[in-house]
Amino acid sequence: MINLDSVGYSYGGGDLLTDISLRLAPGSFHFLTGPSGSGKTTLLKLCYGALMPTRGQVSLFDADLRKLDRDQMALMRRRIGVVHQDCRFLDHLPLSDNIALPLTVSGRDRALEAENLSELMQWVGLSARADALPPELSGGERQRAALARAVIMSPDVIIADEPTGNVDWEMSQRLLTLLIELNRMGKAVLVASHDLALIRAAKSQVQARVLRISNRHLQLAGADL
Amino acid sequence: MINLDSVGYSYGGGDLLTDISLRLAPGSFHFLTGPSGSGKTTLLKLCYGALMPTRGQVSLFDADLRKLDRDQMALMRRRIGVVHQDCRFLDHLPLSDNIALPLTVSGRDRALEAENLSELMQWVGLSARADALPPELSGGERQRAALARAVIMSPDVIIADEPTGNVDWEMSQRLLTLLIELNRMGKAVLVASHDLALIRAAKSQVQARVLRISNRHLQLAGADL
Amino acid sequence: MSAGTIRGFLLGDAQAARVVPPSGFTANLTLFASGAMAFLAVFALALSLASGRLADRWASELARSATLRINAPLDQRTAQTNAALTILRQTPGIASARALSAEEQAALLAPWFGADLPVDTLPVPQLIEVVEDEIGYDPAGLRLRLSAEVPGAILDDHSRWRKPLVDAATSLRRLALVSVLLIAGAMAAMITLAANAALAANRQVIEVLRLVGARDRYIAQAFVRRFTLRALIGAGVGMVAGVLGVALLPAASDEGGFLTGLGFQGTTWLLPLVIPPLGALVAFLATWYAARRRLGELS
Amino acid sequence: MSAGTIRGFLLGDAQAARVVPPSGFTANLTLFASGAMAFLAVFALALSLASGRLADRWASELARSATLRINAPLDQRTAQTNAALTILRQTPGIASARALSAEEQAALLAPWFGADLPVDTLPVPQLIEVVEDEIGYDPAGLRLRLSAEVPGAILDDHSRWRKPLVDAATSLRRLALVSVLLIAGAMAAMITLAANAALAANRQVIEVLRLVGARDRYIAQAFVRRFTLRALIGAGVGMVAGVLGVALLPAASDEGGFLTGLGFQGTTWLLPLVIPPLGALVAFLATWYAARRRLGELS
Ligand SMILES: Nc1ncnc2c1ncn2[C@@H]1O[C@H](COP(=O)(O)OP(=O)(O)OP(=O)(O)O)[C@@H](O)[C@H]1O
Ligand SMILES: Nc1ncnc2c1ncn2[C@@H]1O[C@H](COP(=O)(O)OP(=O)(O)OP(=O)(O)O)[C@@H](O)[C@H]1O
Ligand SMILES: [Mg+2]
Ligand SMILES: [Mg+2]
Repeated sequence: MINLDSVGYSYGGGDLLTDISLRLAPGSFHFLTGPSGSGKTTLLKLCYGALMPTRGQVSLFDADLRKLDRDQMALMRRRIGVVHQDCRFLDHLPLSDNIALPLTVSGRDRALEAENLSELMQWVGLSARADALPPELSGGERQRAALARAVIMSPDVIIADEPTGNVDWEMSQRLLTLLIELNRMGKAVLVASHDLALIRAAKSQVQARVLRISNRHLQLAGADL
Repeated sequence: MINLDSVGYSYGGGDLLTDISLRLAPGSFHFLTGPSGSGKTTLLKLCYGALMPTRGQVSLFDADLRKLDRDQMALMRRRIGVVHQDCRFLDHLPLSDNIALPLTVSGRDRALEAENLSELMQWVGLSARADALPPELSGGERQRAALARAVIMSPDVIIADEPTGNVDWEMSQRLLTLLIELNRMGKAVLVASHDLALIRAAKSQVQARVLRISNRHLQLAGADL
Repeated sequence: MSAGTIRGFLLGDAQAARVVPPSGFTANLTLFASGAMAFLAVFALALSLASGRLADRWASELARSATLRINAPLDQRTAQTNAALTILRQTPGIASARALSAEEQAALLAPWFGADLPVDTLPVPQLIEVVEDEIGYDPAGLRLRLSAEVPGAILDDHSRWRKPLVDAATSLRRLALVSVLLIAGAMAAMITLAANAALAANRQVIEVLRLVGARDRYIAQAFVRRFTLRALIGAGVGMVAGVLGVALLPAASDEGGFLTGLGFQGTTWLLPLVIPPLGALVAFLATWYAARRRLGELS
Repeated sequence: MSAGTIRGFLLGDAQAARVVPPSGFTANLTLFASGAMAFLAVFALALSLASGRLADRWASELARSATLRINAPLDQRTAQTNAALTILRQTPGIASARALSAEEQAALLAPWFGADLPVDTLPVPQLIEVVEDEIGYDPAGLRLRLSAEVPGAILDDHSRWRKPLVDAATSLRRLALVSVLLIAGAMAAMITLAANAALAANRQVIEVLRLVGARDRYIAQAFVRRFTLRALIGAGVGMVAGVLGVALLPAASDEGGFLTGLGFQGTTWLLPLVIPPLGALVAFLATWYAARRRLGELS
């Protein structure tokens, strides 16, 4: 559904990424690792169209990214659930409204999804905080909320940047289970993470490919993962 | 140097923390763990005076927190290096100016500390990014910069909230080494972290106490850590 | 903007409005700026109308300003008067000329000699009232011609001293109109800047909305509506306050008839009603422009 | 604020100034708002000065407005004139009274009868010029007394029609002064709001500075200085533009001598120079207040 074809990217200085090819097919599960500053977040942004590649071609759902206008781009975004590394929210709306925001902006009736929403909040352990404002949340609570917001629309692709950086081991297992379940429903999942233990745990439950950015190229990680 | 005496805290609802006593003596090294949302960040904020306890007493450098006016509070802050969970910077100043900010606001001559600054940036692996603006940094780079800013003044106490949540294993070892080195110089160090591997690694190098927030109380963690 | 956009804007979308933080200082700023500007605009408008009336009145008094005086022995007076009237009627720039009757002359002299003056027995000159047209005549040329043909005629255009008054009133009106334009411009600029400040302050809101797939139009609309409503309310309050202020000004009494009051008169009281919708329109365009530009900037 | 604070503020601290983001829309807003307000203030000031001069001039013309006319046979004229003068000098509210000489009367009548009028041979009444003092006299009472003692006297205070003019000019001046105050108030409010908006937008900056141990004064000063400088520059530019605008206004010619020009005259040209420092002072106080309050709010 998302295709990167010999993509290169540079923020202006030297090249950060070169000759990257990646295919996120329905039902695929990818992990992305690499040292800090190697370009993981950058690669994810290329995948969901927040950055334009300086070389190569990116296609979202068989449409060339370059040919999409802003409105089409917005519609594409609704089919991709994204968890940002620095989770951002609308600070004036309570948590439940924030998690339901993708429904709101796409004009869906929230009442119809109410059950879905409360079930999801239960799963990520935020039911008790539904009325809290985002600035009142702890770091881990924010990450869980960001993940919940990313999956509420049941998007075709889920892209998550360090979704477990601030949560404890037990909670990271719960979040992983959520992602695996969605993956089994046929969604494509791409997760950037430093947490090798989490990746190992995932590999025991699902057929996941682990990619590694090294020296500006994308490689399959070694057998130790 | 920092003393919490049967401290309790509540954000308005039920009590979040009760009857917490903690003493950060010179040369001490503490880790703080606990599930997400248990109150780790809250406890750290009580330690550096960003929150007033609802019960009990906090004293910073032998002064009662309640009796400090805002100016005295600012002076206390200069003796405590803090790494926030969500690292914030002045987005319009280059990274090197941001790391040197504590020197600037305390009126110290930056030229005298230039060598110190460049050595520190080298250690956290940010020399190449010295002129970048904070929004151009990767998640891990921000965390390292926040730690560098916290220690630049060589403060008496260092308090860090998840300083390694977004960096890879190798880099987290480097950051740990920095903290251990400062601890050996007599600074008190308090680190909140989910990363059990990191805590185990630390315990092999330094005499660290591992605390755990559980059921609103502070306990010494079990022998497995 | 399509008709659909406008309809959507007017009908509104409660959900869309909520995604933008409700208050903040830029909100107060917008309210206040449009209020203050509307208030000042009402005053400037009042001044402009009053000076316009003033200029009109002075101009119309100027229109019947010149007098021709025929100083001649009684037996030649009628002949010279007729000759002068003929010349005047031929002179370009003169709308009409009319010899005053004995009664009119007596009335004019009454302040000096009382009402019972025997005009006929005195060597009182015959007066001719000269009414200029819009273009006006050339007094020097007329005097030359009169001195040749009507030796006893003396042209007295002393009332021309009112001309500078009319000029002054006209320039006062121009000043007031310039002020109205300046105020409207200042309001537009301030609302644009306030909208931009709000958009800049809500950068995170915009990013979040983008991330979850909101269209540009959806985001822009939420801001535009809020600013338009604020400008409308602010300008409405300012306008009402301004009108009250003008109404409370001490009205110049009409007895002089020379300078009219500074307030509004008759239907011109309705004129300030135009200000709030105009302010809202300005805010709408300013915010729409600012939002589209800013949304275009943020990738 | 101590003297030390002021010195520190004036001497400045390049480092401290840098910690606040340099630009942003609130900056432009402050510049523009103070510029526009200064511009309008110059106009309002000019209007106020001009209407003040107008009121003064009209008031002084009004001062020698009344005329007493003595219609009496030639032999009684001198006696009645003297009697009238005596009464007038005793009347409260009259500053002076003076009988016009024959030449003066002839000059006044010249427009009517030409310069060669034999005043002595005509039943021309004696005229007395009456100068009111500030309080003014009571015309009805005076008329009553005159009719008893000087039967031929007729009091003609027709020039009182100028009174509404003076009233109008005075209320114009009041309006202009009110506008100046309104404009100053609007400027203060807008700068306060802009400062608050800037402080709110820079919440993160304040938090970071707090975290690294900056004192409130240090933080406040960085904002205050920036806003004060912006207001000073904005008001300076607006003032210069306003003065140029006033200078370019078509001046009402002086020949009428009735309405003076709308611009400044003589040393009043220096008056607008007060506006920029005043604007800066307003900005200084507004930002200082806003910053202290906001810093107090954020724990
Ligand atoms: N907007 C930008 N302008 C310039 N350089 C940037 C920008 N964003 C990121 N960079 C740089 O590009 C490099 C890669 O950034 P990226 O965020 O992709 O790293 P990452 O692999 O996600 O790292 P981390 O694990 O620390 O999050 C970093 O060195 C970063 O400083
Ligand atoms: N300002 C606030 N107002 C109300 N509740 C708050 C506020 N800040 C935090 N909380 C709540 O207090 C609890 C503890 O928060 P805290 O940030 O201390 O947790 P934490 O242990 O640091 O969690 P994490 O590991 O996820 O960062 C959370 O449930 C959080 O939602
Ligand atoms: Mg990253
Ligand atoms: Mg925390």
